[in-house]
Amino acid sequence: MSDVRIITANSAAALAAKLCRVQVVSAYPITPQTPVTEELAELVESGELKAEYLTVESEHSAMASVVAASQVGARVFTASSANGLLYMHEMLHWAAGSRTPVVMACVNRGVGAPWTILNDQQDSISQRDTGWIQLYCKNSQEVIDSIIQAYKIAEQVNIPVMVCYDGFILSHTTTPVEIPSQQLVDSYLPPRPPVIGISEYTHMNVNPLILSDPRPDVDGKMAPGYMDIRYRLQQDLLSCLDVIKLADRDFHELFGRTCGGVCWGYKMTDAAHAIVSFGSLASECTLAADLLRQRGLRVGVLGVRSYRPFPKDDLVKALEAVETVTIFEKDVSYGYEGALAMDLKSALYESANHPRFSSYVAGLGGRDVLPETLADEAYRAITGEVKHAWINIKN
Amino acid sequence: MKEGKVQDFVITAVSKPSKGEAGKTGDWRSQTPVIDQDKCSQKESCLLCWLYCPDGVITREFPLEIDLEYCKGCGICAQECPRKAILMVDGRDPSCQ
Amino acid sequence: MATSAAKLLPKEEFILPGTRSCAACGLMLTYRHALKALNPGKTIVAVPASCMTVLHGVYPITPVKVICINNPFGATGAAASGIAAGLKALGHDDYTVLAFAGDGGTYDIGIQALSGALERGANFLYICYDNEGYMNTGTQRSSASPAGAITSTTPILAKLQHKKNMIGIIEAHRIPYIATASPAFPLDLFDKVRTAKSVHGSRYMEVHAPCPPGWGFPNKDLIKMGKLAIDSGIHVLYEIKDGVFKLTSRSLNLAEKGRKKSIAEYVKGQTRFRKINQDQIDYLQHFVDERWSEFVQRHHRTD
Amino acid sequence: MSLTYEIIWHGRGGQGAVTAAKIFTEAAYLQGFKGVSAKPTYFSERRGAPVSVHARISVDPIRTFSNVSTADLAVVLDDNLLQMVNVTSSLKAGGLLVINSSRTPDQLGLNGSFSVAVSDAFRSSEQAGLIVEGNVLISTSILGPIVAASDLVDIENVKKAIEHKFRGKALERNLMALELAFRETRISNHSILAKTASA
Repeated sequence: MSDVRIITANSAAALAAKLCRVQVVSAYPITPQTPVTEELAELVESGELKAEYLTVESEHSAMASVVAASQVGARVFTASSANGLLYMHEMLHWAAGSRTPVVMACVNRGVGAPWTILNDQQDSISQRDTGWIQLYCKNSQEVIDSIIQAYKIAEQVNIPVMVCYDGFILSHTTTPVEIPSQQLVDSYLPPRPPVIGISEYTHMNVNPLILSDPRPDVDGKMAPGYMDIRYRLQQDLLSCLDVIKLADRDFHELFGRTCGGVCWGYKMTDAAHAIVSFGSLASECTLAADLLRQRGLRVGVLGVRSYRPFPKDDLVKALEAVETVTIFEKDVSYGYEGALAMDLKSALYESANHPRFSSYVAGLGGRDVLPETLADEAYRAITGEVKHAWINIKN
Repeated sequence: MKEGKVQDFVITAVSKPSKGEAGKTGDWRSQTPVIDQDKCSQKESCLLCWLYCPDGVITREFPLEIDLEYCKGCGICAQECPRKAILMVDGRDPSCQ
Repeated sequence: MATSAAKLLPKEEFILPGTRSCAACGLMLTYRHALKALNPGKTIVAVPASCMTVLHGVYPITPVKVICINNPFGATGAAASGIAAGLKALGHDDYTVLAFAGDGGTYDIGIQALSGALERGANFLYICYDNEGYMNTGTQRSSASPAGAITSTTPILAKLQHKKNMIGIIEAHRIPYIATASPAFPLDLFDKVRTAKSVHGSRYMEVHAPCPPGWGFPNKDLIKMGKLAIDSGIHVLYEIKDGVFKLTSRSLNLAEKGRKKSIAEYVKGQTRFRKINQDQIDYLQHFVDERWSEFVQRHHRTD
Repeated sequence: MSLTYEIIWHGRGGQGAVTAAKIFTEAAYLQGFKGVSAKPTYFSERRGAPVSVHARISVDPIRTFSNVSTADLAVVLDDNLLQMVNVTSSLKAGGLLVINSSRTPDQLGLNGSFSVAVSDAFRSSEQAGLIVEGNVLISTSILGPIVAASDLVDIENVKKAIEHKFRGKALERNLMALELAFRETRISNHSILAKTASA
């Protein structure tokens, strides 16, 4: 009954959208996301997927159109990368502020200038404060599974979800991916719940100008101000960590696979040293951990799947017994350090355990990262030589 | 979209219609239109004041009435009336006349 | 104008009194009659950040009895096409999607999204209310501002360039219906919106919407100014249905038997033209005359 | 990682290296390897420019997506590439080099502790009628010498993988091209020679 296909992550993403029976697809091509748009177009034109497909003229319009289609009740999908994602930036805020359950694949790519088409995670990390849920995939199986889960999550909490996976490294690499049956996906993901919309209210003004303070509505009841609505978004984002876990648990029950909920561990049970990372780099780190265990160090890997909302408590708990933490990430907050490193350090501030902390920026613009290199660098970090560095720099 | 529970929309801002959104905009007036019903054509063939009022505060039934609670006093009706049946008088209150 | 037809317009008002719009707002008069021509119970409006946002009121109350979806400034065309796609996907085929944006949101920041949507043949009616500047932010120059106009970003020299030929750009998309209108001629406006509503595919209308504070003329003169724009030929009323060009209403009368009024007369009553000199008036007059004769020729060509 | 077999494919844009690698990867999965991957490393798809694919075959699921630095098997889709790319420098000692060439292994002048398998995939495809718009397609014939010179994947599984990708006449031709190139393979085992030389 299991249908395993040897496909790329991009194919997995397109198939996931199809299995979720999306009703409106709108996308603009950009390397390395392009095959997603092509494969979905083929599915729509062949009639395999019954959906409206908008071949828009820009990413800004791609996001604007899926947000609008979502507002009238459709299940929508789009995908982008790098500068395309940045071109959406305004609309990403709008999507989250509108509380539309948009699901987007972000095929991670470095950001120009200078131009690179190759992978790092600067693009999605630059969008972390837009109010989106961000899930990072460590392999192509997680891409298909996470997109299916993303609709489940998004439509429960009315918050858009960005499913991030590494450009070329996953997007163009063929690996075995188990494709769930339509029947199983249907039983996991019911049709999108109805929204207040055209049949319930004939007249309404969505996302109007709003005051700072509450104002009485038509019936004299107080309606919230801007800050209150934004607070609600923050509260819902924080509490949806449980929704993400539950979506993965339900998925596991039905499909027999798990993405780890909000984070996952590899050989963490007895680990004295943790490597923390996300995306495919975290998968790479598991091999580095194996190498370090051969050297006699009890090393485990903690993979962050949900970066926003940030699973602070889960991460702190997973790290409560370790002596050192070493971060590897493919992004940097210019003028400081990696985004994950900053977030994790701030999370550990309130922890009873304060492990020694090292952070590395790796693999920007597609620079290859070998497990051996990660192991060597982690070894240096564990033995106390490094606090923060960029690896594989060739001056 | 036909059945099922309607979601709680306080998560995002959605307005519902009502008059007086900006309050009693009649307060904005510095001049007030007064209709001389004798001069008014009282014919359906005219209704230019109704047609041209941006705020739509003039009735379409004769004798015409202006909703002074909301009339912003722009004076278009008086300007466009072919019979000069509408007079703009100073102040917010027609009794100033 | 057939004033007797006023009674033919729906009596119901879809904009409830007490709005936030300026007194004597050309946009509001336009919107008031456009909504009458549509069926607001079966219409979804897409609006960018603009005077329309203000007109639609501050949360949680709106004075407008229609479904309105607000959008970022440059997104109107894309959002409207997204609404149309969503409605189609859900099987709601009895709705009209109306995009309603100003000249800034159409000529400038919104042109890409609009052009993309028109090229795709998105099923919506796009109405650009052209008040010839960024009025919502306080009268800055837009590419729709006329030559010779003082704006807050052309404060000393006045605008040196002519208005962009937006309709020319729209026409290049070969959409089935294009029309111009003016709130000073509400019945013509109403008829055109009605016609546009009945057409499937992308439809575009441009309404010349006088703005008393932005242009600098007394509130009471709104209609007068709107008419003067038509009579001087700086704005021309026409429609292009399936490529066939026709002058309409007052512009048609003007072409048949009237004499255009001078641009000097048009600019006289507006303080935005307070610094215009004779050379600039001639420059503008030449532009208007040339355009007008093109329109008249075109009208007769397709007669 | 010790159970992972690493492969680098060298070709030119448009020549079929990516397709060949994908088909072989699928065949390996059918063979029972749980972990298979093929990662094209071309920078942007331009016809004629050298491209490579980094592939892995493993009994366990693949966890690394990094480049293959030294391969167990290097496949060269065009012997002209031997002048442009230092193919042997990224080959493990005792590795296998598979080349599409009309020459014999000895004529190619390659020295090192590796085996060389050569087949004229170009001619095999031509004979099988795999010509589209004047281009001879070798993405399946190149798999012939790989199967012949290594014991990684049975030819039956390669055929099955090809059957997943092609139908009708195209399938027949691709299977024939594979068969022809498989039979034509000439193998020269340099590893023993090299070891003796270095000893």
